[in-house]
Amino acid sequence: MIDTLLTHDNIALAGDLANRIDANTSAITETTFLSNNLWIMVAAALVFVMHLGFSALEAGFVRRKNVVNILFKNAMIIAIGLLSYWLCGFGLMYPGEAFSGSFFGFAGFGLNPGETGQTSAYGDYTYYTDFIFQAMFAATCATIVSGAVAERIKLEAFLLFSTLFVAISYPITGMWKWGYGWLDALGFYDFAGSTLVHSVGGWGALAAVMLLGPRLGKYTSKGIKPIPGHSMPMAAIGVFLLWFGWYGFNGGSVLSADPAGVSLVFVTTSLAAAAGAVGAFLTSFTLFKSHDLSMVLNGILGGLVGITAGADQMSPNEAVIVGLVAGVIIPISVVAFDKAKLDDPVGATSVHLVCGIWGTLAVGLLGSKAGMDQFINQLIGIGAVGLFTFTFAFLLFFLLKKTIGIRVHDEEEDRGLDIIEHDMSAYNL
Amino acid sequence: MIDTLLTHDNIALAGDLANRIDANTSAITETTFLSNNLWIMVAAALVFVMHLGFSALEAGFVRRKNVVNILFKNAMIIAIGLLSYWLCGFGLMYPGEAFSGSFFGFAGFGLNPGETGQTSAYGDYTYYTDFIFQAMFAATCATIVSGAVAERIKLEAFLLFSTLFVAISYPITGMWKWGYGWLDALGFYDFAGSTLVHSVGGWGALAAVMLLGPRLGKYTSKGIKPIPGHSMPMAAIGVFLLWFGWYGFNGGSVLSADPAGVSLVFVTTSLAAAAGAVGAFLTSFTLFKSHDLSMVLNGILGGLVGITAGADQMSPNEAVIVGLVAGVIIPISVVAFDKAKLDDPVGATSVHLVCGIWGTLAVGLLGSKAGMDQFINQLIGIGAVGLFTFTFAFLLFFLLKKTIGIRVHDEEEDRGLDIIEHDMSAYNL
Amino acid sequence: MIDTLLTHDNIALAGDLANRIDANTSAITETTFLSNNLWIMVAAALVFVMHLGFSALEAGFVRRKNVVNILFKNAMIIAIGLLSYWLCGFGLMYPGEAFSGSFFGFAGFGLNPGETGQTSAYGDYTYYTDFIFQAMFAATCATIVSGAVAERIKLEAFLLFSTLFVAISYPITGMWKWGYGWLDALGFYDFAGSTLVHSVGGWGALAAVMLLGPRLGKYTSKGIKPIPGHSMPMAAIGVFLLWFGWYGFNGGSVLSADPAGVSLVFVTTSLAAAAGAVGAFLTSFTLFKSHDLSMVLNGILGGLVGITAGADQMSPNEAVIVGLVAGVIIPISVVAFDKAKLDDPVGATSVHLVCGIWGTLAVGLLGSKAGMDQFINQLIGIGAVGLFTFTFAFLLFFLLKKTIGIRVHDEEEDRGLDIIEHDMSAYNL
Amino acid sequence: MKKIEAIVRLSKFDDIRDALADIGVLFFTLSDVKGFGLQKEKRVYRGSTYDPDYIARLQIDILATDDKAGEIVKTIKEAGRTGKVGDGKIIMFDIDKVYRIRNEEEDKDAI
Amino acid sequence: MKKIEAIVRLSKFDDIRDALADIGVLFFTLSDVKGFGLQKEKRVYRGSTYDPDYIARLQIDILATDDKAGEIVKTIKEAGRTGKVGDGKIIMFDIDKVYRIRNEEEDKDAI
Amino acid sequence: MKKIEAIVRLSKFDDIRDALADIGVLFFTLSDVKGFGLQKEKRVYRGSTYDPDYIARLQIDILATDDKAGEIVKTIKEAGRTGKVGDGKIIMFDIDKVYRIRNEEEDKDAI
Ligand SMILES: Nc1ncnc2c1ncn2[C@@H]1O[C@H](COP(=O)(O)OP(=O)(O)O)[C@@H](O)[C@H]1O
Ligand SMILES: Nc1ncnc2c1ncn2[C@@H]1O[C@H](COP(=O)(O)OP(=O)(O)O)[C@@H](O)[C@H]1O
Ligand SMILES: Nc1ncnc2c1ncn2[C@@H]1O[C@H](COP(=O)(O)OP(=O)(O)O)[C@@H](O)[C@H]1O
Repeated sequence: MIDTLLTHDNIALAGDLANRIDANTSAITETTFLSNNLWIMVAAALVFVMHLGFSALEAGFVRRKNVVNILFKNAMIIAIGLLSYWLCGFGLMYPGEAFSGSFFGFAGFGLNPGETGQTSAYGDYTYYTDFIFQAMFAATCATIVSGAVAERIKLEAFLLFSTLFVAISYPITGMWKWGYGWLDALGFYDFAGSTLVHSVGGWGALAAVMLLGPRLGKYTSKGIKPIPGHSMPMAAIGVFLLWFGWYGFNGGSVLSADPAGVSLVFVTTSLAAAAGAVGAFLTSFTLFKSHDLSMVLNGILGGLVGITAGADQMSPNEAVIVGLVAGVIIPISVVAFDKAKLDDPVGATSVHLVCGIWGTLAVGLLGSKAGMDQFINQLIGIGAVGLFTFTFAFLLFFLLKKTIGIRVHDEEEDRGLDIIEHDMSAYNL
Repeated sequence: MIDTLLTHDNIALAGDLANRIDANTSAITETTFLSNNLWIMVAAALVFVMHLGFSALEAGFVRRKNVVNILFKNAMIIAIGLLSYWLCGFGLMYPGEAFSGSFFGFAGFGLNPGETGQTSAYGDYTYYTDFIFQAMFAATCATIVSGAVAERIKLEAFLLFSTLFVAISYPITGMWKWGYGWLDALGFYDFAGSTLVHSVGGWGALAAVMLLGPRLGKYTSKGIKPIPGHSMPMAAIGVFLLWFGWYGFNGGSVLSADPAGVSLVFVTTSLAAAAGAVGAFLTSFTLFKSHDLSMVLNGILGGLVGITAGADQMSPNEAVIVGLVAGVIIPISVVAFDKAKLDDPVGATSVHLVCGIWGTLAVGLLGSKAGMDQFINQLIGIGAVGLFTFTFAFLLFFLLKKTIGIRVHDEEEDRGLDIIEHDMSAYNL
Repeated sequence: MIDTLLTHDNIALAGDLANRIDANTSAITETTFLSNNLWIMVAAALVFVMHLGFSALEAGFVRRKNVVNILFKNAMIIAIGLLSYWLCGFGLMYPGEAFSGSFFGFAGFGLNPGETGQTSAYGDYTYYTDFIFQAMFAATCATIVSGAVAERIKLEAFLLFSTLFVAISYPITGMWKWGYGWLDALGFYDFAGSTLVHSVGGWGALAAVMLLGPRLGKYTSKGIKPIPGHSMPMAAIGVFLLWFGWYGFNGGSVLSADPAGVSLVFVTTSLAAAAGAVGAFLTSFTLFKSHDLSMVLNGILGGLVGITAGADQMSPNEAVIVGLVAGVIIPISVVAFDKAKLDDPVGATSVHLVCGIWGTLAVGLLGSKAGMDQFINQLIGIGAVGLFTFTFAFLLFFLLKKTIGIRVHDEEEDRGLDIIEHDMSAYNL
Repeated sequence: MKKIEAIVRLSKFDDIRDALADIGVLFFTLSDVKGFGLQKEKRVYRGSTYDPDYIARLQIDILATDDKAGEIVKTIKEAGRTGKVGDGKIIMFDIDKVYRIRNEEEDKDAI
Repeated sequence: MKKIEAIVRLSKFDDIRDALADIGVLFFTLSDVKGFGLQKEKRVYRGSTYDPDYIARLQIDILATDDKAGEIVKTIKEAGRTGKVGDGKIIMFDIDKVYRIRNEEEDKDAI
Repeated sequence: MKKIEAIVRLSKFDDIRDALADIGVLFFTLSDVKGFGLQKEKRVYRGSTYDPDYIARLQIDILATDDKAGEIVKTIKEAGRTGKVGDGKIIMFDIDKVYRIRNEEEDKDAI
């Protein structure tokens, strides 16, 4: 009887222990959730720094008379980017399971975490963390355009374009892959957005540059007349900050703080950037017999853009190759665009479009996903996203050109956008 | 008998299991503690970045001849802030339970983590984490003053003022709320310091500006003669860095890495900043027919200051409203201060004082705490802190004015503080 | 029988519970591992920011005509540093247990995480995290040299030197302590690298400065003619960023996110930096009757370098002393090097070498390790590392001097390295 | 020999340089100056509209032989003209001597 | 016609401009120059005290008719004077021709 | 009285200043100018090689009495010479009046 009692007690005790174990298990889930979520938030803040990086880089690469303008655009882009992503971008890009495999979907306006959005039931991070991390990405694609159209675009036209580009075009193609749309179903791979973010920005930049035409005096009868940026230190600071932010961009794209995953991404990202610098250094020295800082800076960015699609799929050695190739591409691409009289003051098309394409293709050539099938999927993804984005951007810019106009008058361009659009100078006594 | 033995074994086994469960439970506590603490440390580092942000913003908004001076002041402020907070500020602001609900308390000089301060027994973070996070905040209020008094204050007077302001005034009013003093008991709410940090800095700035008088040549018989800052890029970089740092300022003020809490704060902070930019953009364009970068930059800061009091209480939509209103306030307030001939080169009073008040009031109007009672509590808090701080700052500056003097001679002001106080120029060949 | 059954069930149940407890225990290990690893990765990103800090500081402290050159060098250094550390540096510095207590070892080229490198079996962080954190450190020592040799060194010579310095010299002496070599066995203590990183860079800088000679026109028959840096704001921004990055440099060197350990390090690091500012402020004002911003900035760095060796061993009060002394040392040391006609444009030898030595000695004088034995060990470590590094650097530079040459022609120096080596200017219209 | 000093618009500099090159004038000295004149610009800073008083301009200094001077003035006038207020001024005055530092050439030979 | 060149203190520029405006001289050209003269300044950088050799100054160039020139010089002298070493210099010399680029006005009409 | 304007190399300025000091000329005015001349420089930016058209130069303005002027010119020529294209030019012309702003000294006394 005593025994029986004891065993009954045992059962109760075991039940009690089981409850306590369950409590521990869910506490562990919560604490892992807390750490994962923390990393994605920190990563979001790092991606924010990229907007500062872009601002500094672009400001450094334009002339003194257009510096206020580029800063104004970049300050407004991040604001517009966040607000439009809050309004509809997030809903368009992540429409939910119902739209899996499709071309378009919409979860509705604004944010709606629902019952469980802010709990671990939502995933490795909260709904709001998800939103803010994605929102920081969104504005990036417009910032890329901003640099390419610098020094000649009308402010209103640019702001209108950016709003629609970030609010509509970017989330639609983003949904194709990251929102579980058709490209995802197909097997297209783009880890952190060589195509979905950088090439998208690059296509927008290309469309804009084609419709805008070059800056006055860039392509003369006597050949190309380079227009040096007004501050190399500012550009260099911008690139370092972009590199710093990229740890959040790529590292956060693991979508958890998984030690193996994130640390590999840190290594591949770092080595690709470093190799990009070396590739651009050697190539530009070979081609131009000069140690061109602007090329090395673009080479770093090229390496970063290049590794972005496969940062989690490459070994360190492969990352070095991806970066090196990107670095080699940069000087060649910059010169090629110039030959084609496509005037891009900051090299956004070379860095984001060309290296974005290279990086996306690299996933089919190197790393754990390499293979013919993957390569074809990568090509389809690049083509589809490119076609949609270029068409969208081209039509939108064309419409703006025919209506409000996209380019300032020659006289205004000559005087500089700072005085014309902002009635102020970047530098004063 | 065997049974009995078994059951006895069972009991032993159960005890063993229970011990192991307990070990797990406390290990979970430790690991959660580790993660929470990690976030607050990272947040402290981010708040540190704000000092760089302030330095760059203020340096950008003054003339070339006063740049070394403003940088010198800002470098010394963070040093003085940390040291004085170590010496007595922390003890004054967090005097301990014994002083709950009171107006004043003191835990003693220096740091004393005690037996348990560095363990999870202390809370979600260690004593030293607590100190360093709070210490980073403390210096902020003096930095705010630094911008407003730029280009004309005597260095010694300013350093003396800052030391006493950070060491005494700031922790006393801080204690009223965050140190569990009377305002906390009353129900006043100020999440991350719209009032306790930003308005405090703003009141100090106002007192100083009133006693100092405007810069030479600012208010002439022919009207206001604006004195443009010497470098808009530097100001813009400063604002982006402040925004970045604000993720630590507001995000860290959750005082844990709680995923739901911190991610909401990230979203409200981001959206308010973005809305602040848009609000200032639209208002300044409407009022002045110009795209004034300096207003958009101040608008971003206004939005950030505005959301600071209720960043954890607002929904994303409400955060947009708070930010938008702050952005609208900025241009109006800047002009109003100028009309009142209160010369504030960087707009510190508009950004930190006016938007600080707006943000604190907003907690009573919007968000989960909104209500008449709360609104009145907010008014009381704003009034009490304002009265104390303004009086303290005014008297201190008045004393300094009557003794060592607070303003450089006209000739020195004309020549610039860099040569006069530092025998050097900010820019050289 | 029922009882027996029950007890048998109990045993099964207990086994089940034990398994679930074990699962929890290892889940806890994983989540703690995840958080620790996260911190070291974030710390690595912060150390990366130091390279931006160095770039800005050094760019600010040179003349306009050499700004592109210094930026180019710094951009290449981080690239070279990461790549050479990947190629062989990591293998030389952490050769593995087999080489414990020895002077030299090599684990082989490239990275090899092995089976368990990316799991918690490796330690508190993954193999790749280990690599990237260490790799970020490695490039630092070359960056330190970069500032000291600025404005007159040949680009190729510098890049060659840096590659070999980072790939060979730095990891060998690093191995002596951090790779469990003979200095570690001896009891030498250097928490985050006052000696292993900063003094190493400083010795390299000293050797280079001795062989290079001063900049033209610095030491004239009429005395020292200071050559002011071209941009104090850039230098100040650099110092703030270095301070920010130091939270990763020192904080990450705890090698886990241990709350007590890291938070103490944050406090000691912050207070030492602050005290360094105050020490340099007071000393330079006493000596030169001037508020020299460049000294205060160096004072902050001196405080940071000083605390680096014992950041985890000092109490806050002791940290203040360490920083204060470092701050006092700076102006005296800068003047002494100038008297010795060792021309160091950025003060790298004073900041990194002298304060590095001071900080390493301080571990024997203050804090929990203080004592005669420790002091002697510290002296041995300083001497051994200094001897090896200085010899290595001196011989290498000497070899370069006799072969490709290390210094540009006087005319080229006069014209500036930007035009001579890079065919471009830092600032344009 | 004459010295010609022309205060011109920034935006017209390229045209002027090309026009000068066409008449064989490839050597001159340029400086940044601030012109206080009839032309005004609007500036807005922190809500206050103001006039910065001056406009950035370029000063072109050309040394010329007496016979060439007239043509140079004419060229600058034509290439630098927009017809709107603010086109600038040209002055001309006699100088005693011109020396080339590089060698011992003087006056006409040195120009 | 005369050209007047005045090297003045930065700090006196506003006074000079106002004084010139009072006598109807609203048009002139300004440039930043470095003055090497009697006045010295102290600089300290990284522990070494030195003299930067020069002081930043402004050069005001005014074209004037012969009858107006004297008044202009007098005005600048009065408004620019502090009485301390370093107030600067004014020179005046004859010029042959003044042209207005905007139209065909010359000499007196162009000033 | 004469005004001497010398356009010189940046790299030769220190030598010139020292040489001038040796002959007792301590006072002058310096400005940054851009020289368009024979000397060319190579620039590379983003893969395109180009010629920036001008070279940064310094203009030294010295007021001198007639008897001193020749010596000054000679000094600048000697100290400023490298013998390579681009050494620069010196011009000299008569001025009517020199005033010292600080007091009522004029002409020779004011130099
Ligand atoms: N009297 C003067 N003395 C010196 N410079 C003058 C004088 N008048 C005009 N200038 C210069 O010529 C520039 C153009 O003159 P402005 O009056 O604006 O128009 P316009 O050339 O059409 O007459 C001014 O900005 C100024 O630099
Ligand atoms: N001989 C000169 N030639 C050219 N400029 C001169 C000459 N003497 C003086 N100056 C200019 O006048 C400025 C003021 O002269 P300075 O000797 O300092 O005092 P003061 O005007 O009281 O005589 C100098 O900085 C310099 O720019
Ligand atoms: N005709 C001219 N008018 C004005 N400045 C001139 C003239 N010719 C030369 N210069 C100035 O003199 C500088 C040196 O002249 P340059 O032709 O390069 O070589 P060099 O002095 O050897 O003849 C030029 O950069 C320019 O500033």
